[in-house]
Amino acid sequence: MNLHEYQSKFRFADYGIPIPKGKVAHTAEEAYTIAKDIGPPVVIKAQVLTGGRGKAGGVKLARTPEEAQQCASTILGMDINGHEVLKVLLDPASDIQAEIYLGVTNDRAARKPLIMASAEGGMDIETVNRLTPEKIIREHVDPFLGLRDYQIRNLAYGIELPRELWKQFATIAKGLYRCYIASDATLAEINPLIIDGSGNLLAVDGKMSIDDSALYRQPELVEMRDTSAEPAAETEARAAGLSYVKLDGEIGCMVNGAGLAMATMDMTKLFGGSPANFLDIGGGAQADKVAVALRIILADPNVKAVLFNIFGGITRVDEVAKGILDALAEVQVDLPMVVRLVGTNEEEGRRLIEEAAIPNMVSAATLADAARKAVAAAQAS
Amino acid sequence: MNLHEYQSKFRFADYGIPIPKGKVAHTAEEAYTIAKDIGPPVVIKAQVLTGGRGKAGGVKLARTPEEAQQCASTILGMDINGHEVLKVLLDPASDIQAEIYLGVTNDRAARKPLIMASAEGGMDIETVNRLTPEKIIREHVDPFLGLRDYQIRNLAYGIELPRELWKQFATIAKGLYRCYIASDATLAEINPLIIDGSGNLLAVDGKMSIDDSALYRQPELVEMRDTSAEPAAETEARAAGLSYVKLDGEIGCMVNGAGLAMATMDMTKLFGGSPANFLDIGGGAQADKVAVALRIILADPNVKAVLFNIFGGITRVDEVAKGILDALAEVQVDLPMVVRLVGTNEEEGRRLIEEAAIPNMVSAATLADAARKAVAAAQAS
Amino acid sequence: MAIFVDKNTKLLVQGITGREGQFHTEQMIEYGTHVVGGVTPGKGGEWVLGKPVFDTVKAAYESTGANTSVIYVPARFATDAIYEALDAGIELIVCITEGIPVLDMMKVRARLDQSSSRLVGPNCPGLLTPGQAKVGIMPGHIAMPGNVGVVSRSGTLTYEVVYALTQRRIGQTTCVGIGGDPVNGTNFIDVLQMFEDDPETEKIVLIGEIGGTDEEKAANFIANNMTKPVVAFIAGQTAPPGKRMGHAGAIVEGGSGTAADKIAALNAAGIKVAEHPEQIPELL
Amino acid sequence: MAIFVDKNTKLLVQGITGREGQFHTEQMIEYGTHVVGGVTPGKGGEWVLGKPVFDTVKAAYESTGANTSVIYVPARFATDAIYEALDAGIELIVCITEGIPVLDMMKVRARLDQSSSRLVGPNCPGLLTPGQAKVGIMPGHIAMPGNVGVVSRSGTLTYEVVYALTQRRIGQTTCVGIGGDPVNGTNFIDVLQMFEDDPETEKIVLIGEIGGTDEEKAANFIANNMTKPVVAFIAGQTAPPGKRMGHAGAIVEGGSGTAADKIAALNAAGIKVAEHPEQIPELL
Repeated sequence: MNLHEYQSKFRFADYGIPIPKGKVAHTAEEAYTIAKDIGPPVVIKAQVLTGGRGKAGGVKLARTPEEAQQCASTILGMDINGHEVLKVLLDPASDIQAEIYLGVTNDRAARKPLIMASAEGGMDIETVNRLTPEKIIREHVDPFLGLRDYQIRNLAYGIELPRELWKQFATIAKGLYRCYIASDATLAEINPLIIDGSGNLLAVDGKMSIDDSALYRQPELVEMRDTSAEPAAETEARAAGLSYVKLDGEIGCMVNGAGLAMATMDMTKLFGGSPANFLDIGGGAQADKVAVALRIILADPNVKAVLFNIFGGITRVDEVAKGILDALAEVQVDLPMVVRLVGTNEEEGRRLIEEAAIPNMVSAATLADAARKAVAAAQAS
Repeated sequence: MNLHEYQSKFRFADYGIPIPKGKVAHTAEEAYTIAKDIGPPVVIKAQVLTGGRGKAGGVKLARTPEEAQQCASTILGMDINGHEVLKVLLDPASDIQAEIYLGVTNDRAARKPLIMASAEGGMDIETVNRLTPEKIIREHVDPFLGLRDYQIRNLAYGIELPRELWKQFATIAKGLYRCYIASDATLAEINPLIIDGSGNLLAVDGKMSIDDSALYRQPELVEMRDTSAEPAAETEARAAGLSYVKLDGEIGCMVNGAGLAMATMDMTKLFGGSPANFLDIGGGAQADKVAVALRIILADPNVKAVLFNIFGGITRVDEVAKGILDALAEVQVDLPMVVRLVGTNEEEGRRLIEEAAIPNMVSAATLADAARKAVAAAQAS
Repeated sequence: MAIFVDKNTKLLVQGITGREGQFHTEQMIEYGTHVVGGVTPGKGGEWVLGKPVFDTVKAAYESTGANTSVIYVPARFATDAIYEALDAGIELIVCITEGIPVLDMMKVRARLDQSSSRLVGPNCPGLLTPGQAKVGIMPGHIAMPGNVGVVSRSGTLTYEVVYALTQRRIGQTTCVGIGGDPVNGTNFIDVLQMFEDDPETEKIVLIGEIGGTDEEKAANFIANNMTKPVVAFIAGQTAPPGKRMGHAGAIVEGGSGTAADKIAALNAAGIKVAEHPEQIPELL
Repeated sequence: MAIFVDKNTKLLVQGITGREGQFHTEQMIEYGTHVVGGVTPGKGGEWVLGKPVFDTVKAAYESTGANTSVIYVPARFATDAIYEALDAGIELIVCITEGIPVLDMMKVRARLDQSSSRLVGPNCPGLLTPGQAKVGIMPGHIAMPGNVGVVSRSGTLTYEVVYALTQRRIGQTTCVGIGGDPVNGTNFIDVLQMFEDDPETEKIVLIGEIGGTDEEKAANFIANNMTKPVVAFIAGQTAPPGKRMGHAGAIVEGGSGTAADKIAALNAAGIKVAEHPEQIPELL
């Protein structure tokens, strides 16, 4: 789960990190009032859970409240990578003398939190890593010991931070690490952390990602989830206990198991089509879950065909087939469907599908066969 | 540093451990009011930083406020192992169905906190350990992971605690461990933890020792130090940065270094005397520190002779000799003194002492010689 | 022979009285796994499916001599269950539970590295040595004894592959699900080394997916340390960056962890990579 | 030869600009110890006693190749200094600082046990290899080169013994102060093993005191693993129970850690125990 810039920064502030005294506006009028309130010049920034908002025109500088209102009205409602802008953050414009990167993430290979700093702030850290990896100073943090003072000094020394800023930097680094741990974050990043005109450090932009597995113990963060910012289908899928990711293709996929779902997506591509989604319906595949999954898939206007790929393991395939047929009684599907059932009692399962004789549904024995049929059906329809 | 029973229990309560709703009285009149307030029967317990108060008559049961007043007046002012009773704790008397021991200490050999439980509560854990060691259930706690739920279950299972009390027991054990860690304790002990008449657990007696080295980060605990409960000399010594422990013998010892101080004490015993104190004046041995140390030693009426044993290492012995002589100009000493100076520039140091020709001071070359002379002088005076 | 589990496995089930725990215990017993008991705090002394239930792993271990434990407890209690098994001296711990926070797993893994116990999982289907023992949730009847070792980060995709092998009468020594989490107890290299050392295993199937760099490390390990042929499959070629594909660990982050990178690394190491799962039997 | 420190020691001083650090650095340099630099955060780039000062141990290590570090920083910063040295890869860390909380030292020790570095101390006088190197605060001129290894939990008591040896022309290989804290980095057994392995050390003096059971363990170790003669002395026979005798670790607790127990254990192991420090040279 990702947090908006304003959510991340406001949370950073709770951990003693200095941030610009900005506010969020939902309308252009609100933007006007806020700009007047905090005093221009202000920066108006689209709050969307995607990158590249700068290039898309989602960040603007305004010299007057009127200008702020105008900018906000341009940005609000904008579509950035498929995300509609519903909120803007207005920050007092900062006098940027230098831009630093500071971030904590979990390094899965080292199995430790990793704190990184770079004097090359402002651009994304992957780009810095590609162009000038030596400019990133890295310290792995022992999860039991936490971030130690000497590690912060190693970072400050490594990025050649002026010594008079070491103390401020230490407060910020410690705050960021504490925030990362306390929030069960997988990423907590300040970019840029600027040196402003008065020679102080200020966290001008921020980003946080939260470990979904830890949300059960982060009720405050769950409250922050901005469902308006994600495709409605993902919200619905989450509520139903389904794992769904929308993609751009035309073949709706319904699979049990994440790995098999990915393999199924890949197969549609291999045979010339492309997947409309990732969808893992999990174990069992009861009729009600299949029904919700079907509705989600059908809600995507790009979908031209639906591919069911179900492996019956502990749950027998014939039972799964019944679940699918029950769901089809509930949900009207006009698109072509390909059903591939494999595993325990697969013959019986296939027989049930065939006996149901649903006109727009065909059965397939192998995954390759199923993918081929789905691609053909999608291209035909 | 040790805490009183009431201090320990009140602190336990801050960590969610149920304790009797008791109060502290400094006078018999106060005891009357409290007993009336909390409702008799009450237990009146001497608050002294020493063991064996029960045997000494420092714990009494009172059935009426008048009886409570009477008991308090008996206990207050009592001398228990050389400690004067200045406070009593009045607790509502508990209906004791069973007595459990629960304690956390640091196991220096394992280098880990150790939590122990025993169904044989009420008597001290060393006695249980000597008589029936198998009745103590032990769990070492990883200092990084803290006390885990399964370890608490191991304790509860091991002491055969009725299952309906496991949840209460877990709350108490977790609270005790958190209290131990948060207080930088070296011991946090509930003994007994009783099962009362209504079948609940209650911490009836408690004890805590705090790591002196951690007091710098425990200002709240430093405030709790009861200097009225310790020999005035120890308070004075601590304030002067001296390490002093009062003993029962007649030879006052002033030594630089803890190990050498103990060896010096042992030597007086070896040659037929006994040490009046442990006193480490630390490095350097400036005149002002020596003067304070001398005053502390002389304040003990048992002292019959004073033994200086100073090893000159980085600090030269002649400088130390000067420090002693300067101190003697400040502090009037009528008792016989033996001075043994060894190490760098020892001849020069001894010469200075001899030249000063203090009538009641003799010099010694070896530690054995010094101890023998001090013992002889003490016996003669 | 086989790896991890076999006829000598003496299995303890942590969370045996739960819905999932009880269901799969029944399946494991039916398969012939030697289940010696279970643990559910507060239910010690009861019996489930003819097996004794204990309050603590320590008590269960002392009473049964279990050498393996499988964990079905809910995520918020799962790390404690792992530590408990570890502390009691269980040699092999298999954690089925999904949804353990990654910061918790980092700590678990650090503790494991200091012990002689091994953890498989979490968020994994477990282990299956056909004809001998099944520990976890894999469907037992889709497998048959043979000489192919299977190791995978996935669940049903593994079953799919195992089933495809079995249908072609290609049996398996052991099927190992290492789990889909970013930090786990056992990785590809650990299992590859065990298969390399196992005299019965002749060929190996490795099933990877997007996220992390374990497949790249495995490729390197195979090239430098293994004599037995390995066939691989990587799921997630069509997965978009920055999106988690069901498994907590299946995510392309900062340009790292793509299927393309993994396939390239495997190819560079001379390992055959199947275009789709059904191709695997042919490539073996 | 010698143990721990010698002519090859390249010493870094953590806290070099502090009062104590600077004073003892001067003493160590005078003695001939090869001091390569110091660390004081915020003072990198300065020079002290002709030695470069660095902001971090990492920078100092990279620039000087130090293999040993000695710590003179105040107690509340000392654990961080130990971790910093450890993390930078310093092989031998000597911590003079007194007053580190015991819970902190338990964690430090757990980390140390996972590394290949060694810590001597804290709360110790350091190390002295007469004629070669002095690391810490021991007075250098009271010692002379020879064949007796000295290991002790104490400070001045050690000097007393070393001085007594030197006055009788009994020289030392290395004098080791392991420190008076209840949890430390190096214990008697570690040092005894090193003396046993050191070809130049022919005899050993062990100076213990009340508190803990390290002397008992040492007695057992000597009886079972050592060929070289050991003479011991234990301080604190007249110390009362429950009272801390200056050193954080010098306390008889719950009837354990008495001098009588330690002396009995040493005697039972056939080790000569001196009645007083001045007897030690005779017993050697």
